[in-house]
Amino acid sequence: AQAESKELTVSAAISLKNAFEEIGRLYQAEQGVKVIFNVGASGDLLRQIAGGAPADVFASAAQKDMDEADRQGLIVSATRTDMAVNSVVLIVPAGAKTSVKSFGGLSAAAVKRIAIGNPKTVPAGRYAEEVFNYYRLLPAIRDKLVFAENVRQVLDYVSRGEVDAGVVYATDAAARPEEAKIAATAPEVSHKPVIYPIAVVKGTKNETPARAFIAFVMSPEGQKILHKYGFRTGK
Amino acid sequence: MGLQVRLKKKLNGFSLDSDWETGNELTVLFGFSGAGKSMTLQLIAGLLEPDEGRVVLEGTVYYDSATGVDVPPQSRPFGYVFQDLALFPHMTVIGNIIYGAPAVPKHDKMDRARDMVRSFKLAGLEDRYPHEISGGQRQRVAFARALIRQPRALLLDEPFSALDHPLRLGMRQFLRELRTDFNIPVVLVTHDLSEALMLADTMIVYSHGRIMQKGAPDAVMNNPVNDEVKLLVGSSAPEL
Amino acid sequence: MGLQVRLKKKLNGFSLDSDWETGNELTVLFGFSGAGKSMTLQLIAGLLEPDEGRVVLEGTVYYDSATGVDVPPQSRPFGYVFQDLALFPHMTVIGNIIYGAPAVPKHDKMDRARDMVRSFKLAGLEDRYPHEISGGQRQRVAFARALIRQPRALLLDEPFSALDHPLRLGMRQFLRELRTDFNIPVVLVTHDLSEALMLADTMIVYSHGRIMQKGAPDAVMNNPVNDEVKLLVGSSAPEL
Amino acid sequence: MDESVFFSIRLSLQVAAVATALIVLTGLPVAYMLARKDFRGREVLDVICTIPLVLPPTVTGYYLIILFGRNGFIGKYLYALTGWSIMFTWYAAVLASYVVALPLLIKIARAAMESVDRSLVNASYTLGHSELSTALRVILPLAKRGIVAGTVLSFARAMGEFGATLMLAGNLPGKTDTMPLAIYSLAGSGEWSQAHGMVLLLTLLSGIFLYIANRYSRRII
Amino acid sequence: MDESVFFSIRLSLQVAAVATALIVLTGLPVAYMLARKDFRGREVLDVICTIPLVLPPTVTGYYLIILFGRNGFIGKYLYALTGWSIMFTWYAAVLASYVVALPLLIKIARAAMESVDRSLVNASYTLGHSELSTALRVILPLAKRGIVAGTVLSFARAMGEFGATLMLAGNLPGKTDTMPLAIYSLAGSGEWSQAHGMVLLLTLLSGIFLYIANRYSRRII
Ligand SMILES: Nc1ncnc2c1ncn2[C@@H]1O[C@H](COP(=O)(O)OP(=O)(O)OP(=O)(O)O)[C@@H](O)[C@H]1O
Ligand SMILES: Nc1ncnc2c1ncn2[C@@H]1O[C@H](COP(=O)(O)OP(=O)(O)OP(=O)(O)O)[C@@H](O)[C@H]1O
Ligand SMILES: [Mg+2]
Ligand SMILES: [Mg+2]
Repeated sequence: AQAESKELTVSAAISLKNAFEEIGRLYQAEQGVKVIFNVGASGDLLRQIAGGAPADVFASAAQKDMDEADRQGLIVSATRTDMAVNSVVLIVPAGAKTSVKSFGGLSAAAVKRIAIGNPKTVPAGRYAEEVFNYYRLLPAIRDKLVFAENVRQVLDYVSRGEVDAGVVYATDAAARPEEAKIAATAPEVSHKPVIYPIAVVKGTKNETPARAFIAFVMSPEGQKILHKYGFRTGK
Repeated sequence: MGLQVRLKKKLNGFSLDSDWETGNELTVLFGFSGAGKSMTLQLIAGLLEPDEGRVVLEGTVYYDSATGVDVPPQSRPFGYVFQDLALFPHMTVIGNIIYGAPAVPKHDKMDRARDMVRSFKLAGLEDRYPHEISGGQRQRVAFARALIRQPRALLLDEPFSALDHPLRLGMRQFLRELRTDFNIPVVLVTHDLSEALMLADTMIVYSHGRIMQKGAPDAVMNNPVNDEVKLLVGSSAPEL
Repeated sequence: MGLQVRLKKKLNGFSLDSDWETGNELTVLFGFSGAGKSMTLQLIAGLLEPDEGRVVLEGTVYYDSATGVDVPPQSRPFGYVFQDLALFPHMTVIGNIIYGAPAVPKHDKMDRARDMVRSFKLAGLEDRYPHEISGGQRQRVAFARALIRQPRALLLDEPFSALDHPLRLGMRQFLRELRTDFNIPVVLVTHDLSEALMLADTMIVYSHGRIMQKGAPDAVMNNPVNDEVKLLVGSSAPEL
Repeated sequence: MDESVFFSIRLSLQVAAVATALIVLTGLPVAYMLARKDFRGREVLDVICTIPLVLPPTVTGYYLIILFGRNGFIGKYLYALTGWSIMFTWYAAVLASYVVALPLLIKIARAAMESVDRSLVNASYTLGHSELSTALRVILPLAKRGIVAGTVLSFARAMGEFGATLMLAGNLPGKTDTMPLAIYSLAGSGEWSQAHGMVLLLTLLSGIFLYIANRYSRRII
Repeated sequence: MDESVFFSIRLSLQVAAVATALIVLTGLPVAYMLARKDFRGREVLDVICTIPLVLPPTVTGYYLIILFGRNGFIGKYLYALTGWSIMFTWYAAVLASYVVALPLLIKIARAAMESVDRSLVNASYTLGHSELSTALRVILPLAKRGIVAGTVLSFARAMGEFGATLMLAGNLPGKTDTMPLAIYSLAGSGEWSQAHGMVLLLTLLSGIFLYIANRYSRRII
């Protein structure tokens, strides 16, 4: 860890924060390059990069934003890799009286409010909609839906008992087990896979360490950490 | 009955100590600039709290440091014309005058205000704002505003200083009539000796916060108690 | 040379039309309340723009509607004592006085200010704020503030109205000395006839925005041109 | 114009207007107290009134949920008594805007009221006017420029309130999606041309409102 | 205390202080113009100055990127000339706070300056003081309460600025993560107890600052 005082800036979806920070520490120890994480909503990160933000790596929570980055020529297409998969889960408040046990249970009259991400802006919201469609629930529950501006807000609503249920990622649910419990996990067929892509930002001066970072994330070591935080990895 | 005043107040090196009473007559406070005349009026009106003393009007105690009575200024029935007028800049002439009569019934207000406008020769200026009238006109508005609610005593701090001679004579006449009509105590601060001589029943001469002399105006004129008073009242005729 | 003034101004129903000149002497503007005296001074100082006219001091044109000259008030060398004083409430007595001398070199300022404090009998009040001094004291501060920069002409709007008699005499004396020392035009507005008689070289009588009469004070006194002027100057002796 | 856009406009104006009215009604007495009463803890109260300005609105929103949510400290009693919760209603948007914009009015009105000439207040008292009458007819009108500025800023802030509203009122299309929420949705989903349009609309609308407020307040002084 | 928390505190104070200083320096002249000059488009300028208050900060942030980003309308020339871009630097946080908090000072200072007694300004002129000298020594001090209130509000707003900062400055630990951003990161990753601690800290710190500002400004009037 000498000579190179280089810093690598990784713009990452906020749901990756904890896992990436651990990966970053290891990477730094091994490669001697300091990693700084710029966490936020994937869409905002994309807009920053489009505006010329000096990010080296972009890790998105959805293919859509990465596709858009690709389309605008903001990333080095060849470096784009799918690094992790998340699951979509239904959560309910830990001490909930209404016993929702499955997605189907959402149509029960006792369930008054269901929080999901805003499908327009939040990928998790789009997945939730797909799951509802899969179960043909949407017409029955449309009036119960509350749109949150990010997954974390859904989690807040559920853990404070302001809504009766919510749809989030498995990794989010894992962050607050005392307050929100998982009632059901959506089957893989019910929605498009929740894939987290990663790529090197075009024009970066740190392309070599950037590629190395991606490689490190994809290495067994990196994948193990992602797995530890609730992501599914491998094929 | 009248007005009894006993006041002590120390402020920033200046100390006021005065004690006098007056019936339903006109008392002129006369004295050097900075002698404590305006402060006396402020203490009577309740805008400044005395360190010690007593203010009684018509048997009603408005302030008494001994018993702890301290009626707030808004409940003291004095009509007060301030030396610096303090007209409300956001109200017209007529607005200022009407504002002086909060307790007067609505339908009376306008009549009285019109009377005031006539008495104080303010006709035509009703809808002007204070900054749109002359200094003497402003002074008359302040007087009218203080008078309209028919106060039970008048405190006048140099109310005629900015008036021309004929107007001043008219106002003095008006004040004399007022006194006979209303029969209330009037306290008038003035630096004009001829005014004092013409109007005062009693003249109280202030110097450095103390009362030097008190008496009928010609008594004071003819027998000043000391050189200070002599200096103050000594030269009433125009000198060249 | 002196001061030449020709001014026309219509404002809200009031119309001023005056035309006079004066040498390096003292001119008293005398007249009814609301006659246009203060407005004349404001027009001279450039605080109000005339509809038409000309202001010339010592040969320098400060305003001329014909040629479009209009020097802003901050560049006109008048010392102006306002009828309502306009002391700066956030400055002390000495601060107000010093503020009047922006162009005076630093080391001179303090000396001059101390002179002013002495001349105007304000010793001991230097660090008070305007609301902490008496009406007459405020008036003297305003005068001192206008004088400290040694203006090339003085505009005084009833500068002695709140002073006691001895002080007023002293101030008149001071003003006379000032005039001989500085040799500048002084325009004094007053309602006090004895003051006018004592001080004026020329007396200009205003009524309703017009000049009624102009001349030496005793000439005006003894030969008033009409009843109005007679009324105004008619009763100089104290009457009872 | 799209009906949902129209709804957002109406809702935004309604929320901002109601919040501003409440702010003026409750903020002026507080500002008056701060300006003219000498009580223990006055400056502390002032600081507390200013704090919502410092917190990121989302955080404010979170705390509002803790207070007023169905299971919140206050909200739970309300819910137990009435079966009603403010969450996800347009009242919540009003509450959020209120809390976030109130400091503006209070601080500005206080400063303006403190600048009113003491001698005019005294004059009013000696004319027999009560403290209330003096406050309403002398202090308030003379502090008007400040109060108008404070009201305008509060209204603008309420119009633009976003973070706390989002938390408390949710984003229920056709129920609680004020213009800022709608703009955020559009921008966040990359529908930039519509987002720009909406921003332009919000800007214009607020601009017109502010312009009228400026003009009007100038005339009545 | 955690070193990164310490960094956030220092950065927040630094950003808010610099932004507030710039706001006062540039805002006062604008407020003065608005208050005392009669020019075409005066009220329009006033409205424009208020607009950033109406927009959701994130949207303001988008627009700032469009203007000042490396590929932005202004930013691209800057980048071409100097090879430097403001994005992801702490200067960007200053810029964001500046834009978002500036309206507060301008509006409040304008109202305060307009309330200054015309006759005192005239008095200053007749004493030979230039317009600048009069502005600095008469108008400014007499409008002080309003200016202080505006400055305090701007500082508070700058301390709490989040949305626009996030867009323009990013959220880089040890570089641009002001306290509000740090709170966002903590809350976003579920570290609530730390987030609450940070909020408490931000509240306390701002409270102390505001308290001192209140006290101090009261004393020097
Ligand atoms: N707030 C204050 N703090 C300190 N001293 C004050 C204060 N108010 C007045 N004084 C002083 O008290 C004295 C009396 O003031 P007051 O206004 O009563 O005088 P006055 O007799 O009315 O004089 P004038 O005829 O000049 O109006 C003055 O010397 C003045 O300097
Ligand atoms: N801004 C204004 N708008 C309309 N009328 C005004 C304005 N200012 C003054 N006036 C009127 O002009 C006339 C002259 O006013 P000015 O102040 O010059 O009188 P003055 O001679 O100084 O009187 P005084 O002796 O009472 O001070 C008055 O009748 C007044 O009502
Ligand atoms: Mg006095
Ligand atoms: Mg006058």
